[in-house]
Amino acid sequence: MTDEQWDQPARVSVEERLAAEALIVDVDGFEGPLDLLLQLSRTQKVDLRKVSILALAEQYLAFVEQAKKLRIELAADYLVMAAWLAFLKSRLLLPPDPTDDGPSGEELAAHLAFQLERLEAMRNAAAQLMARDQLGRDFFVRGIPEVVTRSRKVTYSATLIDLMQAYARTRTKDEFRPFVMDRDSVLTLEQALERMSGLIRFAGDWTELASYLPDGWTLDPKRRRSATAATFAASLELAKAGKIEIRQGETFAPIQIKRKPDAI
Amino acid sequence: MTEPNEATEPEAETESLFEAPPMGDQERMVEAILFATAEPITVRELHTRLPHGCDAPAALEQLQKRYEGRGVAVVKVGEAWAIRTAPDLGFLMQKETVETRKLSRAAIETLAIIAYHQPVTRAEIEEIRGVSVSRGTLDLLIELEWVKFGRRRMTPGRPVTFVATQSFLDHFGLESARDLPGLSDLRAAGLLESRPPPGSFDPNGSEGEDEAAEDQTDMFEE
Amino acid sequence: MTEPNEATEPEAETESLFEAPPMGDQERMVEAILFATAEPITVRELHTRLPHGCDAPAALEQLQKRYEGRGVAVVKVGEAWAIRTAPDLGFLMQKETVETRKLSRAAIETLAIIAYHQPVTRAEIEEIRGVSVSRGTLDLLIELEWVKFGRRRMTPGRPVTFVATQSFLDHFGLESARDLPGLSDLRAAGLLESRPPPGSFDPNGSEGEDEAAEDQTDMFEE
Repeated sequence: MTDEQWDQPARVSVEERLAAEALIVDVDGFEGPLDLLLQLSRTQKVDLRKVSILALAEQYLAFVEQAKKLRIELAADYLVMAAWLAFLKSRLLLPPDPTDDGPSGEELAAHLAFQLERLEAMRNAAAQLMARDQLGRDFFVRGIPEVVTRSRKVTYSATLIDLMQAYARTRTKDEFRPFVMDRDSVLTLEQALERMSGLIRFAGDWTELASYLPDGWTLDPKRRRSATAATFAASLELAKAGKIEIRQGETFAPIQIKRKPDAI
Repeated sequence: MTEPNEATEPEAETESLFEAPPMGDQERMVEAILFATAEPITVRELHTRLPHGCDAPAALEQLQKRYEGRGVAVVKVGEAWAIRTAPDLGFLMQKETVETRKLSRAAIETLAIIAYHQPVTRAEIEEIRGVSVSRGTLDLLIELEWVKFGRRRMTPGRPVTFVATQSFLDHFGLESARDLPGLSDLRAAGLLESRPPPGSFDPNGSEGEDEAAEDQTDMFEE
Repeated sequence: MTEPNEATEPEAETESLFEAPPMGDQERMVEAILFATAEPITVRELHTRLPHGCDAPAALEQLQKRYEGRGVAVVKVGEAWAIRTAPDLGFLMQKETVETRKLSRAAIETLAIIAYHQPVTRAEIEEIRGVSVSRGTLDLLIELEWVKFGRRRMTPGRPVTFVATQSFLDHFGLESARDLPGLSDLRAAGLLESRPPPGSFDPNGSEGEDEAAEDQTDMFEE
C-alpha cells in the first residue's frame, strides 16, 4: 500500500483503522469479490454450510463502506457485488412478495453459499494436488533415455500398367507437342495489313479487295477464308486511318477499295 | 538369459498363429522399453514394438509386481505406462530436481478446477472462481502441457472446453483422473455439479446439463 | 553434505555415529540414482549422494546381481555405473516403418525403356526419353534390383548396357521379357494413340526382332 494510507488523519479510531488496514492491506490479494466473501465468511467461524449469508452480506457491505471512507478505489466487480448483496439483503429481510415469480431471497442466498463452498472445495483440492509428490521434485524420469532409432524403409511400387503407360509415353513423345493454334492456314491481320500497306500505293483506281489476297491463299477454301477475313479487316483498318476508301455496290457484291489521293 | 520360471502362462501363446515369446521374455522386453524412455508409453505402442503375439498388459502387470518396494516403480499414467523413481527417494536427487516455475494462485486454482470439472469451459472456470481467467493463466497451463483443449461444448457458441492431460497425471503421479484426491467426496457433496444461479438464464440449458453430467461420466469410463 | 571419502572404506561405518541404512535400502537408493541420473555415475559420486555410511560398491554388486537376466543390466562404463538395455534386446530400440512410394515418372520411364530395349546403353535411354537420365534414377532401379548391368557394347567407348532382372519379372508378374506387351498391344489398349514415328524401332515388331530375341536370351542365361 502507498504511504498515503498510512498518513490518514485520525478520522477513524485506531482500532477501526487497524481492522480496516487488515483488510485493505490484503485487498490486492483478493481474487475478486467471491474470494473476499469467502475470506469474510471465515470470520463467522462456522462450517461454510451454516454460514449466515445475511451476516456475510452485511460484512461485505461494511467492508465496501470502509474502503470508500478510506478513499480506496475498488474495482467495478466489487461494487457490482455490493449492489447485488444489498439487493439480496433486502430480499432476505422483507417478507416475500407473492406476485414476484423471481427467485426468492433464500434461493439466491443458497446459491451464494454453494458458490462459496465450491470455491473453498476447489482451493482445498488445489492445495492437496500441489502437496502430492511431483515429477521432477519427488520422483524422477529416466535420466539416460535411449534413443529409439526410427529407420524408414521405403519400398517402391509400380504395376505393369504403370510400366506400359510409361513406355507408351516415351514412344508418343515425338508426336506430342503442346497445344497451339495451328497457324498454317491462318493469315493474321498483321500479315494482311503489312501486305496491303505495300500494295495500296500502286493501286490508283477502284480494285476488288479479292485481288489483294496473297498468292497461294486463293485455292484452299480454309486458307482463302482466313485470308479474306484478314484482308477485309486490314482494309477497314486502312480506311479508318484515312488511307483508303471502300465501297460495295450492293449486298454480297464484290468489295472494292481505292487509295485516297492525298494518302501516301 | 531368460528366466524359465517366468513362462508360467502359456495359454495365450498356444492359440496364436505366431509363436509369441515366453511371458518371461515379454516381461524383459517391456522392461527394456520402459527403461529406455522418459515418456510414458501406451500399451498400443508397446504392441507395435514387441514381437507379434505379445500380451503387453499381462507383462506390465508382472513387471509392476516385480518392482514393488524397489527403488523405481512401474506406474500407470492414464492409458500409458512408465518407470519412475520411488517418491520416498526424492531426497537423493537434488541434482535431477527441475526448478519449476512457481505457479500463481490463479494458475493452481484454475488447474484444479479443470482437473476436477473436466471438460470445463472458460465461462465455467470463471463462474467457479468468481473472477475472469486471464489468457496468460490458461496459456501457461497449456504450455506446461498439463491442460489441453477438449471437445467443444454442444451449446450456443460452441465454447471450447479444457481437459487435463497425460502429462498432468504423470506430473502429479496420478494413475487416472479418477484418482484425484478427494474426488468422490466432492462429487458426493454435489460440488462438481454445474448448478446455474437461480432464476438466471442458464446458458447450458437442460441439454447442456445432461451433457455435462455425461462428460463427467466419460472421464471415469476412460 | 557428508564427506565422501570417509564412506569409501567399509570399516568406517561401524565407527560412524550415523547408522547407515540397511543394505536393502541402500540398494534401492542406488537403483533410483542409477535410473534417474543423466550420466553414468562413479562410486565416489554415489557416496556423496547416499546417506552417510553407505557402501555403494556392495549395493552396486547386489543390484547388478538382481538385474541379471533382466531386460536391463547394471553395467560399468569406464569408472562409472549405469543401467543399460540388455544387449540382446537392442532390436527393441529400433522402430522400422515401411513406406511405399510410387516410382517417379523418370524412373518408371527409364525402367520401361530398359525392359523393352535391353540391353540398352544410357545414351540410348536418353535418346529415347529425349532427356538425360540422372545417375540417381539408374541407381535406384539397380538398388531395387529391377535393373542390372549387362555386357558392354562392342562399340567405341565400350559403353555399359542395362538389362532387366529376374526380380523385375517377378515384380511385374512376367514369365519372361517377351511377355511384355508389344506396341501393338499398347495401341490396342489405347495407351498409344498414333503410329510410332516412321523408322522408329519397335522391339516387338518384326524389325529388330532377331536382335532383341538374342539379347533377351542373354538375360536368362545368367
